[in-house]
Amino acid sequence: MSKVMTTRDAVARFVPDGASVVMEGFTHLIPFAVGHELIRQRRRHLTLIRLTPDLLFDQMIAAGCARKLIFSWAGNPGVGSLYAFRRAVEQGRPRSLELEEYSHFGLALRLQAGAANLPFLPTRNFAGSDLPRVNPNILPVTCPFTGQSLWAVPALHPDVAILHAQRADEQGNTQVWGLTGVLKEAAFAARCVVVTVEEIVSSDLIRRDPNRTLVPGFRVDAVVEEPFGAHPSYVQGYYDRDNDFYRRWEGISRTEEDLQGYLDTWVYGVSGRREYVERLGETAQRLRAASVLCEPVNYGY
Amino acid sequence: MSKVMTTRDAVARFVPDGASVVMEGFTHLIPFAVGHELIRQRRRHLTLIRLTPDLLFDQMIAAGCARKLIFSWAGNPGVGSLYAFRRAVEQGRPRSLELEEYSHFGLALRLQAGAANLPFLPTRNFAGSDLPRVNPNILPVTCPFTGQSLWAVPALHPDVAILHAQRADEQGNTQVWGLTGVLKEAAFAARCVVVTVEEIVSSDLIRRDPNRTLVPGFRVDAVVEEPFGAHPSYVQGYYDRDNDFYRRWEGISRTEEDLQGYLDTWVYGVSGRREYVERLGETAQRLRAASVLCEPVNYGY
Amino acid sequence: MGDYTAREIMVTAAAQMLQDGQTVFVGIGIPNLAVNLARRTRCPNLVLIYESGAIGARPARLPISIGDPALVAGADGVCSMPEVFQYCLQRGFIEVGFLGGAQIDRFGNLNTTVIGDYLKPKVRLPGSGGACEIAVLARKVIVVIPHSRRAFPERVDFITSPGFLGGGAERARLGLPGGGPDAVITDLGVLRFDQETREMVLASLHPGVTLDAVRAQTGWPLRAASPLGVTQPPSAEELRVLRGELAPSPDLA
Amino acid sequence: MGDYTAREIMVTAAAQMLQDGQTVFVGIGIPNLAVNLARRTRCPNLVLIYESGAIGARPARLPISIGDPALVAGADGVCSMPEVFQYCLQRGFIEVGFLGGAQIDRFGNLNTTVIGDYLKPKVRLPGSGGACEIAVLARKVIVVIPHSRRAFPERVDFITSPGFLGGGAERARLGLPGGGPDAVITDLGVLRFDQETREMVLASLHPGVTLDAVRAQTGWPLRAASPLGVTQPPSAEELRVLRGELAPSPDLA
Repeated sequence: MSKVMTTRDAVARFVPDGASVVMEGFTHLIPFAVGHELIRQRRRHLTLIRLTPDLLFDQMIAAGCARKLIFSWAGNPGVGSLYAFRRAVEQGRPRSLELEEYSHFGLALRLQAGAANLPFLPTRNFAGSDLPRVNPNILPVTCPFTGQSLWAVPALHPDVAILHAQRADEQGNTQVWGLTGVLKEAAFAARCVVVTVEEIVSSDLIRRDPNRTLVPGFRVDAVVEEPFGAHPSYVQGYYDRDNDFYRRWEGISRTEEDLQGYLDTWVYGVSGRREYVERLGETAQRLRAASVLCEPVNYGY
Repeated sequence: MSKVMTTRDAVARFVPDGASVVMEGFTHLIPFAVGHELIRQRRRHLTLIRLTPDLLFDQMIAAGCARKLIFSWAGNPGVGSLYAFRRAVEQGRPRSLELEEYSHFGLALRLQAGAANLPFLPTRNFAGSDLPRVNPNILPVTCPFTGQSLWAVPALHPDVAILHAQRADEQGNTQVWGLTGVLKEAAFAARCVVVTVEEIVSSDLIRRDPNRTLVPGFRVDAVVEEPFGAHPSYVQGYYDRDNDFYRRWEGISRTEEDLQGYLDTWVYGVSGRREYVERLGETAQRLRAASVLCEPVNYGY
Repeated sequence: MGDYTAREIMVTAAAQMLQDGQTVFVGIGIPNLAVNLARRTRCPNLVLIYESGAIGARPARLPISIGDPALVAGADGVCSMPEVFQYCLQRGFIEVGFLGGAQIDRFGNLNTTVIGDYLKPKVRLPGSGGACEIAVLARKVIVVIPHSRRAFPERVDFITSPGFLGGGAERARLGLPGGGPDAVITDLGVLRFDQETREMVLASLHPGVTLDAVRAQTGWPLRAASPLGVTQPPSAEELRVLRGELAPSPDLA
Repeated sequence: MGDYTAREIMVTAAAQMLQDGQTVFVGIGIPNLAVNLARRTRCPNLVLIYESGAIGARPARLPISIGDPALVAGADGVCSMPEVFQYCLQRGFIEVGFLGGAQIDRFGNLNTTVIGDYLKPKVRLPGSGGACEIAVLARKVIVVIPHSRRAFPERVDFITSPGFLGGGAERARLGLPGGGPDAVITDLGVLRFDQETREMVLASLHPGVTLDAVRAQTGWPLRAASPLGVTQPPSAEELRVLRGELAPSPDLA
């Protein structure tokens, strides 16, 4: 039961216009390859879900893919603004963007509630913040034991979760190390799951270290081998974050024209991730990870 | 800031009479070395907490350590009964035992609520079961979004969590592979944490594979190197479960005399785990794990 | 009966209820044998999930407990128990859950808690373990339990794991997410549940067993389907696997 | 000022508020520098926790983001984000959390969401990220923010991260678990909070800065402690580390 397919086919099959799509990875493992394919296939009216919209959603917003954004921090970390996001919110360009806003904890909890199939989860967060005032999805709940008032958020069940990972086997058993963010919660909360990986590996390799499996195969609908699929984000053990590109985005995204020029060259102007990586040329070489191996552990008994 | 000490000192310092003590490990990693030390130090009036009381609590109940048991499945898996537990419940011998009973999910959720410092957590479980009828700690809660009625359990904050693991460094950064059960939840729910390990290793070894760390050092109060500290339970990669002993327990525990004889020889009759392992002799050799190593992964960037 | 034991036909009858590719929550004892038999014969892509957290287990030896190290080595993955219960079971991903028990009643409610009064029990049983949540949350449940009048009372002393409760629509009315018991496999036959009343109905007799023999071991006037089937006996292949690879290991003999 | 920049004294003033062995929740920018400076000087046993899930991080290079791979390599451990927020922060294990913001008001409430009206913002800021939960749940909070009239209004446009709200006992009355803001470090001085009214009070001036200069950049009549202290300037050792190991890496120049 191989689930292997191309990014193009996975997007065509699992992400229709109007879908709600969670694309996770906290700084690490951001699924840019799939984001660019969504732009190329001119997907429209998407509800985009990410804790940190990042350059990925800035590009998708500029390309007109998004109707609504569910998020908790919209900036270019350590650099500045996401200008396409700001143009959409402040000026309605290229179109207006509906916002549904949480803190990281709040949005992570919505995904956790979704993964657990609970209609809500409680938190001690939010008291005193204006966030519940502007978001009707943050409501009070009373503890049945203590009578204490807490806040609650509802489950989130995106139509699709799109994740990038280090490796998976053909059945979709997906292994991740380094930061895991809310990847597991996103995968279990969603109705279907598309995983792109740096390498498709043998099931034997996966099964020799089952504790590294973050998402089991029964939860995965499509697996795509897409090396460098997270660039300009990073993959621990494979390549570093392209911090230089993140810094240059501040300039690129400032005007609609420059951003469009970027999309023309790097998204519409390539057929897929392989051509994108070729165009990156020696930048890709420069970002290659050093080898810092851990020690193997024994699973014998 | 080394936290290394002996089992004797850790028990003397962190487990007073009357304490509530969670000793976790689901089949895997059951902390028998500390359990035996608690018996030797004649701890009394403990509230013992485990999903599966297992032979460990059967011995502690027989030795008179327990006032109350919080649990979800009290049997000898695949073999039969825990007779000391049954004598206490059915005949009040050697003393009566207060029971507070959940399902695995319910008790795991109490520990998760404790770890998250929430007064309660909701679940779709329990509807139609008689468990809420006999346990006032399972109460209905209403979802503030859907109006749906669910069940809830309150947080559990044991005074001490006692865990066994494969390895830790001197600061208590504790790594586990194989089954992890509710070890993490128990560690974060408790007020203090005692960890025994097969090996105290260098911090460097730990830090070369940070994703294997289940409990970070800041959560740990005492670290003890106690090889074979989980026997007759098992440690993945170190030694197999002593299934033969589990089967023999059916006979040993059937009468108070035989059980007392066991305690005299194997608990009161040894000064600590080292002597216990010596007495095990070639059984310990027979249980040694085969070498089935995983592949190392790269943490470079 | 033929050239097999009552235990063996319970195992094969349970194994035959599985379909390849299903996600199955496995308990110890006969369910464990049944699922591992099915995986080695008709259903190589069965996903075995144990409440201990082993996901996609492929035990190289027959596990004596659901926390056996052989369930981890070679598995697809490992989850914490809160994740297994919430992300797998409560999320609705478990297609089949197996249960056993000391008592089952005519509406499929199971007791593994006490015989007698809860506060003054005649016999204290192990309790729920993961049974209550499997009964409430799995998409469907298969029960494996030897037939006896003591095990099949009109009403169980304690509902550890709800079946159809008082019958009819009561389970649905209480909003239990899972579908409830689908079949009960005993050493005498296979029972199903009436779609309306949710009462247990004998669906098939094991070869050589009579309806009267089953009724004599059942604590209420048991209905029987008509026509009443005969359970398919273990195949030679099934017996070969059961007595070979799945035989208890020497240290468990 | 002496032989250091305004940014450098902000970093060292923040670093000096930490005690060895504390568990600290770290953000990007100046807090990141301050914590890594403290770890390399007075506080080798500081436990650095990043909302990204890195626990006990020892970054070999200055991380540009809180999800940098250098935070994982060599760390004590890695958690998922739900675990960081629930098991670390909500559980009360974070002793010090750092926050910044676009605006802070006289009771230490912070805004990182919008300038102007929420639905028709003049400037759309990034939003909360982890700030709201740090403000609510950390045992104490240290704020680092450059001083300007725009950044220090009488009232913030939006309370992303609650400080003492309307002042007095309001924070305690609402049941916020964390202790709230303990200090505010700006490029002009260090401010603390009155234990009764919870109003921000100037505690020390950076060397060479006047009280009038601070008041001119503050949007309400700012009270000053008496005697008014002088912030300890960066030491030679601190400057050496800041300009050496903690200088931005070449690709960030």
